[in-house]
Amino acid sequence: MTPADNKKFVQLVEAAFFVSEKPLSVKQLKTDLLVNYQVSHQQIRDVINELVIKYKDAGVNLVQVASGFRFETINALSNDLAFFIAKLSKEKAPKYSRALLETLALIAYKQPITRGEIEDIRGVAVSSYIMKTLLERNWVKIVGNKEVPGRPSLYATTKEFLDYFSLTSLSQLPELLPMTDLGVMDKTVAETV
Amino acid sequence: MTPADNKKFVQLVEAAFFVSEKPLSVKQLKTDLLVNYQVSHQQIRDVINELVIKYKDAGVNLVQVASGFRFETINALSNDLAFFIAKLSKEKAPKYSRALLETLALIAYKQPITRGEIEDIRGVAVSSYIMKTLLERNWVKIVGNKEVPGRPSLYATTKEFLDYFSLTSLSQLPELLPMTDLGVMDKTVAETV
Amino acid sequence: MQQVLPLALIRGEVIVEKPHDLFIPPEALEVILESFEGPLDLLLYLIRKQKFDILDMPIAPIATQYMKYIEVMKEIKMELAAEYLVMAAILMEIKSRLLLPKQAVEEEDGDPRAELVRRLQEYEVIKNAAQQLDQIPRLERDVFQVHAELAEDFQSAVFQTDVELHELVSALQGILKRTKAFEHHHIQKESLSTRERMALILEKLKRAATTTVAFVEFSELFTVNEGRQGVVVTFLAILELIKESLIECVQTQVFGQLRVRLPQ
Repeated sequence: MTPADNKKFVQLVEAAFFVSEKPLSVKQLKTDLLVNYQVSHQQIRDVINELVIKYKDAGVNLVQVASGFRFETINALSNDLAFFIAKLSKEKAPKYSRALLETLALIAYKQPITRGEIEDIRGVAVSSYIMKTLLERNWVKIVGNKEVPGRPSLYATTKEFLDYFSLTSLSQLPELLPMTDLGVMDKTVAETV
Repeated sequence: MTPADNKKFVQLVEAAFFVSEKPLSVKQLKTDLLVNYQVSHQQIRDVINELVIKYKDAGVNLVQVASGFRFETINALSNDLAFFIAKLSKEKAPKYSRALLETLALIAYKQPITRGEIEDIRGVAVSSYIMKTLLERNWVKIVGNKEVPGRPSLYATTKEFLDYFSLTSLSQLPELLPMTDLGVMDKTVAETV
Repeated sequence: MQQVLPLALIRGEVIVEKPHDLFIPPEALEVILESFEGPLDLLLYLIRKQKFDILDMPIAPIATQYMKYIEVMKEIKMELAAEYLVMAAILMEIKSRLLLPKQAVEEEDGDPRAELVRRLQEYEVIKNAAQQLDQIPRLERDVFQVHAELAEDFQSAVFQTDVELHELVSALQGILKRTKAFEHHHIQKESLSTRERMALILEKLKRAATTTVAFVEFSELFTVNEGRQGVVVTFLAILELIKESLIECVQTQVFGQLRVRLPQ
């Protein structure tokens, strides 16, 4: 192999590791990447070793795992990268649905409240997913059971909920306008009068 | 910064480029990755330059595109890697029709432009499928409405379009060829005379 | 630079010949429509490759020919075929005007072919631009995005979706508008502190329920250093809880301590 050929061979193996979603074995490199090149398994192993050494001090290392070799970030950077990735994915974090916000608002303002009561007020079923999200987020907790048939759980907000919204107590939640001020009652009152 | 700190700083930026799915800008590196480090924009730019040089001869290069920098495989390996990726994923690179490329070229060179204007120049209707593909791929976006009857949408290209074609700005697009003489006029004029 | 028109098979048999004018054999129409991006593209091809002369075009046969297309169009891409018809009409108009005495032509806005030629030139520029765009190295075809895996011990941090307080309030106001459940519930700050206290008391009783005692002394529910207001809030909370049958208040002996527990 000429030096130029050898350089391209190394570059190709290096690039292949970077584009592959999965670890690559020597055998796989030979059949899927280098099928048109006259290279032996040993030559491929030599190139891999060369790359392992080349990346020894880099932010990513070429490491061997069960099914072959792959590039992975070095352990020393894990904390910084965890923060970075969370930041990147945050931009993708979905907004909470209206149903979730309404459920949370009802728990905050009407606690302790059962899921059935929330459903009665909202007029629609509350999905288990919403309750799960709110519980996982530690914004609501179960504080007991209502002594009615089925003994449904009673939900209330947590200290974390207050902390998140920078409140010291629930009484700091904005006061809600009475119905009349929302213009809904006005009409009916006027009609009654 | 101590040499040890500096080494980690370089490694961190290097690793961040390898784990990010999108190009990263200096600003983004500062706010999302290095927020806890006392580094200036200039220091980040220096590290990027250092990495660009480090990878100059590798199978992957750190290159600048419209929305920042990213590692990509070198052009010289395109055939081998396209073959390799097709083998791994059983998927071929998407091929775009002439109709789509002409529509995209019109939006790129004549932006902002309406669909009607595209149709006038191409002499055929632009299929909704093409517009949908271009919008879904985030290569074009609607930037406003033209103040003519019907207020048609005005289309322009996006940063993602430039990123996809490894361009940093529209000015890097190939220059348009001058209009050529079609020979139609001369001949007939001569005949008429 | 010019793309060579692919000679095509129709239904596996017929080889389509390169068109020599704007006629297209009806049986080849579909193939032609696929080979060219439209009448401008076809015209450009004819001018470049076949030395097509707009002036030499015979009118009558074209008219007959194009009528046949209408039949074919019923089955295939009608819209696109219609554009070829429009182009044929334009060409015929140009030709008919050129056949008129020169003076009559000049009364109009110059050479009738100028507009068509301008359009053809403009289209050719874009056609070339598209070809060049196709040559630029691009992701997924020429260069590929790279990535490395995260270290084995990597533990992801999670950022949660942000919610603003006003979103919560407007969510509740949305419910208020929809339902009359709150008609008589003007939610006030005082009632909110009561409700908060209700939740706290319930939690306390729930903890007690897991012990052998199962109840809490009435007095234990009060925190004296909260002051009078705190005591009132607690008292209101207990009353509300009893009213809603969420707790029970029991007295085991006359004048004995009041005890509070969850309903048994």
